[in-house]
Amino acid sequence: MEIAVDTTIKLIQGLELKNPVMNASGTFAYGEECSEIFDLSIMGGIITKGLSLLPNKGNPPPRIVETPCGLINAIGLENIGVDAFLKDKLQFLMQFKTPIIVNFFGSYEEEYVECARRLSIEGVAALEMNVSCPNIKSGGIQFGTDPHTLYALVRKVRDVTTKPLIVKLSPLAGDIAEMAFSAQDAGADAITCINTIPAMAIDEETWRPTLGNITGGLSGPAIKPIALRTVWEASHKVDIPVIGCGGISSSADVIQFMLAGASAVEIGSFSLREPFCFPDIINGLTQYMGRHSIDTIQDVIGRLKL
Amino acid sequence: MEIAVDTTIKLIQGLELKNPVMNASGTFAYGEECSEIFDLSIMGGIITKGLSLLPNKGNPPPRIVETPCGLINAIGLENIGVDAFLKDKLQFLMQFKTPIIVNFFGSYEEEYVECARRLSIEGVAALEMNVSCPNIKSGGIQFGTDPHTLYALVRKVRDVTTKPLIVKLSPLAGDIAEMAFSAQDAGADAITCINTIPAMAIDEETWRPTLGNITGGLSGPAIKPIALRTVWEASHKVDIPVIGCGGISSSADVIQFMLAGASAVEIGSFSLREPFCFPDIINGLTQYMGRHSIDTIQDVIGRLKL
Amino acid sequence: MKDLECSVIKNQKVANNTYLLALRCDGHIGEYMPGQFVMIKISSNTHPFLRRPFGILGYSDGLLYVLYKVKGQGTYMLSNKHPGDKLWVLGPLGKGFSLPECNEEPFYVAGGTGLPPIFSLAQHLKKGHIMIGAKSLDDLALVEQIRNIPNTKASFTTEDGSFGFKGLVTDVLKKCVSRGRGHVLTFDILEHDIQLNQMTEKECQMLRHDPLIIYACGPYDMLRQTYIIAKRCRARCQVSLEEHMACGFGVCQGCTVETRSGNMRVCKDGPIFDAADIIWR
Amino acid sequence: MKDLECSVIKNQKVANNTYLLALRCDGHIGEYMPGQFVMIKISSNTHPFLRRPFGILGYSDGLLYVLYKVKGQGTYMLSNKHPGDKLWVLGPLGKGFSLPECNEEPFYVAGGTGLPPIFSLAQHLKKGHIMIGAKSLDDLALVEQIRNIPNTKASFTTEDGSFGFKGLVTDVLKKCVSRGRGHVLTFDILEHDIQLNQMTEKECQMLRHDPLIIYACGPYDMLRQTYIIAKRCRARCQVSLEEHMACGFGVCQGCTVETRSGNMRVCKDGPIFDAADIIWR
Ligand SMILES: Cc1cc2nc3c(=O)[nH]c(=O)nc-3n(C[C@H](O)[C@H](O)[C@H](O)COP(=O)(O)OP(=O)(O)OC[C@H]3O[C@@H](n4cnc5c(N)ncnc54)[C@H](O)[C@@H]3O)c2cc1C
Ligand SMILES: Cc1cc2nc3c(=O)[nH]c(=O)nc-3n(C[C@H](O)[C@H](O)[C@H](O)COP(=O)(O)OP(=O)(O)OC[C@H]3O[C@@H](n4cnc5c(N)ncnc54)[C@H](O)[C@@H]3O)c2cc1C
Ligand SMILES: Cc1cc2nc3c(=O)[nH]c(=O)nc-3n(C[C@H](O)[C@H](O)[C@H](O)COP(=O)(O)O)c2cc1C
Ligand SMILES: Cc1cc2nc3c(=O)[nH]c(=O)nc-3n(C[C@H](O)[C@H](O)[C@H](O)COP(=O)(O)O)c2cc1C
Ligand code: FES
Ligand code: FES
Repeated sequence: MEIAVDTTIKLIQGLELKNPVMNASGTFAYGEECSEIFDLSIMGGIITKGLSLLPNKGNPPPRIVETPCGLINAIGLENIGVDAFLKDKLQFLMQFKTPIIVNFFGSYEEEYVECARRLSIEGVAALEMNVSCPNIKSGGIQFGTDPHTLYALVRKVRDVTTKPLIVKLSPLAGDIAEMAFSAQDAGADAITCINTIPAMAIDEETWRPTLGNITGGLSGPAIKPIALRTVWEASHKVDIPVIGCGGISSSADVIQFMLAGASAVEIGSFSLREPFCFPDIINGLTQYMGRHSIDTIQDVIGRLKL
Repeated sequence: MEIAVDTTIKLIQGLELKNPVMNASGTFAYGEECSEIFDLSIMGGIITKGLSLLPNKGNPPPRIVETPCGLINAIGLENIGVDAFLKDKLQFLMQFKTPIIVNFFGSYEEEYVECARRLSIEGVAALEMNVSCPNIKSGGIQFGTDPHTLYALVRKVRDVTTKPLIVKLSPLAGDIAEMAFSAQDAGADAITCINTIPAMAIDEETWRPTLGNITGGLSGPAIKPIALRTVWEASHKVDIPVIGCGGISSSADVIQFMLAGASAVEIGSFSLREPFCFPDIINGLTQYMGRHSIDTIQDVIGRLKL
Repeated sequence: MKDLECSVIKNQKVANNTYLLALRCDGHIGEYMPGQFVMIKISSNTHPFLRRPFGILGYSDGLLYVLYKVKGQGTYMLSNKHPGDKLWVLGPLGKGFSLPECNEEPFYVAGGTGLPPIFSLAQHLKKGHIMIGAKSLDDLALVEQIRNIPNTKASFTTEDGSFGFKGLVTDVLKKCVSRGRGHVLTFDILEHDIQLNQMTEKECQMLRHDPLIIYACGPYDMLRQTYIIAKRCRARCQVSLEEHMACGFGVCQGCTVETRSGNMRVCKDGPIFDAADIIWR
Repeated sequence: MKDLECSVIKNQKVANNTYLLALRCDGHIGEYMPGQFVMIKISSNTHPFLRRPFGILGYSDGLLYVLYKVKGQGTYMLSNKHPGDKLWVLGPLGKGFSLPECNEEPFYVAGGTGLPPIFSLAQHLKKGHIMIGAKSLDDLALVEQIRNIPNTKASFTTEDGSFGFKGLVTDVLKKCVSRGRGHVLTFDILEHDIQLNQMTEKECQMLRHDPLIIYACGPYDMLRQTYIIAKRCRARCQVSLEEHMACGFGVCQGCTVETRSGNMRVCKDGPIFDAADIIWR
């Protein structure tokens, strides 16, 4: 039974999603593998693995360690680089009738700017700026924990692109709302909360760190309560939309994030365990809407009852 | 079989623990209930519920919600107040031959100072200053996320007490090492990493927050990887001892925290689920030492192999 | 308080979404008072993390009985346990009901998942009038066992009228304690509520003059309503409260309720409270 | 790649800490090549969070066989599954072994938990010489089934000498491929290693002249050692690598290894690699 509900989200001027469910960056590669197992056109949006100006080989193994209800990754942002992406991957992704959001990062300001410049071409629906990756030595997370640094960086990127610009924050910020506000102030069109949380695992038998990189980023259901709180805090401070991310694993979780103030969501770790979760969760949403007599999902955003 | 190993920890000048295992503040009340079920003398140290100058009624219910591999609490620091503690509880705790560490907090600087002053009496082995509680409106966590505010606060408290002073940090700090350094600079004798992490839960059926206080603090195994990383970072920056706390649930976990740099540990949430865990974990430590031919546990601290 | 490893002996559906669990305890749980509860650890790994509180339905010869309703993930996982599976039981916890004084006649009111402590108490006291409420006949568990408690009367109420009185269990209570209630009762009685049917007007009027003690366990609104009725007829009233719990043995302050004598922990100072002490929301 | 719900049919201890798991798949897993693997979801709740990778030991008529060793929490929980319990299987995943070309004679080397893909391949090719290594007799699984693979020879090696040759499996390999190895072999043979015993010097010498392909799965050091030997006798060598995995189907870059043609994902580009392509640590 097709339920006649409206799941579209007008996220940003010029960026409309057919539903609020996207993948998170880094758990979907460039879409090819998943396209073999389900129709990517169902996605609210597709977000690419984080790209840097040049190809990046990432960190030594092991890069993954499981933790209670979650995992730590220390991939180290291995990626093919902006140019290879534009040449080899974008065309493929454009066949699916859904917005392609390109996630990118830099080790220094000029790299961010140059990435944004090169990525501002047709076929790219929006840019997601990662200022919060705990997995690289220089760059990354320190941009995402100081509001002034963040403002300056987003400003520079804003100057070179007219694409919708999403800034993806780190939960490490003492005050996530302040960071969100800085990003908005500097011209960001939306905020993503959150990236992984810096974390560590040790093998008490060998006395060695479990990850090749010593530390990495925690994700999965374990961090969901933290992510939900950041969405709540950030969405009360800014006027631009907030995209929720962190530990989402069901349509119930999607609704919770939207009630807290998220306009859309990204699912990362859970889709590593459940590659078929996207169709399931998107269907679950329409069912939920039917059960609760919700006509347009947009009406759920920020409607937490206090 | 008694294994002849040395589990003592010389934590601070004048504060020696018979083993590195203590309870965390707030999950052990003032010791009475647990004293009925096992001999508290086995504890490395006993840490009281966080005290304020006046009694505090805490937050409205529900105060507890379970999350994946953890829980969020929003107790709101309900406590009987410093004076009632000194009058009704301290004597009782002093019968156990183990150091009594009193955890305290304030809503403003002067309350911290006055608590510390009153608590600096015989029978109190050390003070643990909570600058990181996410559960009270004013005070608490904002002291623990800005290094300058923290420095000023610790300075003031340091001036009124000669008791060993432990500062308990929040994981929200953008740079936990910097916070630890500020605390050391201001005269702290040790650091505890970490308090709970601000978090939230929502009921998607009722559209309401699950906790009476809307947000609370996440604890339990879910946060262990984050806590471990903070211990690693903080202990590399400061010369004073670091006490590890967050999600510890086995003697293996204790060893991991010590390898990362912790001189002692605190166990909170897990002991709510397993009230008998303290004897088990302390025994587990001596067994581990026997198995690995470690004579003195002090030798494990910070010995992670890279 | 002990922490016992227990084996599932029986885990049987006895009503809509409701299971009767019998556990063989490895060790003696000790004396318990009706109204006390246990915290059950459902998984040996750390998810779900917290134990779940359940009233003690009965305990004898190392066999512990629990009656539970599937609500969320914990109780769902519990319902999938098979004979032989292990569970860990912390208990007995909390304070039990205070027993009737002098010639107080006990009335028992239970709604929803509130049956276990009430059943246990009636079984212990072996006198008085038990009133059980449920949504529908399908939700009523242990009907025969309740009727078989010696020397007691039992009335059943369902919201949809599918069994016993139609309405709320507090409606029955109201009638039983009100002036001329014998009269009203005969008027309202449904054919198949045998026990109540047998209550003569004389018996009912006696109740009114005798001092009453009303024990109640169930949804919050039912408890408050029970208390209002009890107050009106000057009956003592003891209620069993529920609150989300982390520890169940008094150390976390997670289950606090406000009372006239300050904050109280449901798990340690309760779960049984004098209704008059509670500051009702 | 499919995600199938499977029922445990059998989960039986077949060696020290080692279990043979038979699963009935609800649906057809599809064609698979020896060397491919599956990701098994052990719990329907989110702890343990990740699936676990296991080589396919065999698959036919909807029955999937896995041989696994208990290592940590996931495999421990797996070993507690009973017939009728559900598991979820994602697969088949990765690339299988490339088959022998022309007249290449296959040698198979398996150590520790490396048996499944090797067993599956030998069963498929039905020729060649299988060399199995373990710590001790107690750790050796499926000895009879290995011996019964038609048209193959099987040699067993244990580190403590409790069964077959004493030493490392790569010692046996070394002897088999070395000049005059026929001679050395007869000298070293232990009574109960029947298959190898039957290898005449002539047969052994033939191997040396024939082109060889060596397939290996097991601990990293064993693989590297195997590759060194293969290189010396100019044999092709294919190894199955292990790396911690999050997804198993190529999207997370969690399982990357460095090769001469750049970073490769063990789960998608492997787990089978030409040993010559790998940058050995
Ligand atoms: C003293 C006491 C005695 C109880 N006796 C019984 C009984 O005999 N039979 C019975 O069926 N139920 C009883 N309950 C309620 C029972 O504890 C909950 O239904 C159960 O904890 C729900 O767990 P869940 O995982 O299925 O639900 P979830 O909603 O998934 O649980 C999430 C969390 O909320 C807590 N929670 C949810 N509902 C309640 C509740 N009503 N009370 C306390 N905590 C709750 C859970 O313990 C858990 O920590 C009792 C509760 C208390 C406090
Ligand atoms: C392609 C492939 C095929 C495999 N086939 C088999 C097989 O047929 N039989 C068998 O017994 N084992 C096999 N293994 C190893 C098996 O996956 C691990 O032993 C298992 O994942 C350990 O899980 P655990 O929870 O018991 O251990 P834990 O150490 O508790 O696991 C913690 C985490 O580390 C990962 N991990 C630990 N050891 C390994 C390892 N060696 N390889 C990959 N991930 C690991 C786990 O998957 C998990 O994510 C294979 C591994 C790979 C990569
Ligand atoms: C394996 C892995 C790789 C990731 N790579 C990136 C990345 O390249 N860029 C980025 O912004 N976030 C990256 N992330 C973070 C996720 O996009 C997401 O923010 C985080 O995992 C929290 O969501 P989750 O709990 O649903 O996984 C990665 C996460 C994982 C687990
Ligand atoms: C119910 C509860 C109450 C707590 N109360 C306090 C407190 O009063 N003072 C304090 O410093 N920390 C308090 N904490 C934080 C713990 O001491 C500890 O830092 C945190 O829970 C992480 O450790 P864990 O994962 O072992 O629980 C409380 C935690 C819980 C769960
Ligand atoms: S549940 Fe911990 S005090 Fe009651
Ligand atoms: S495990 Fe995810 S890419 Fe291989």
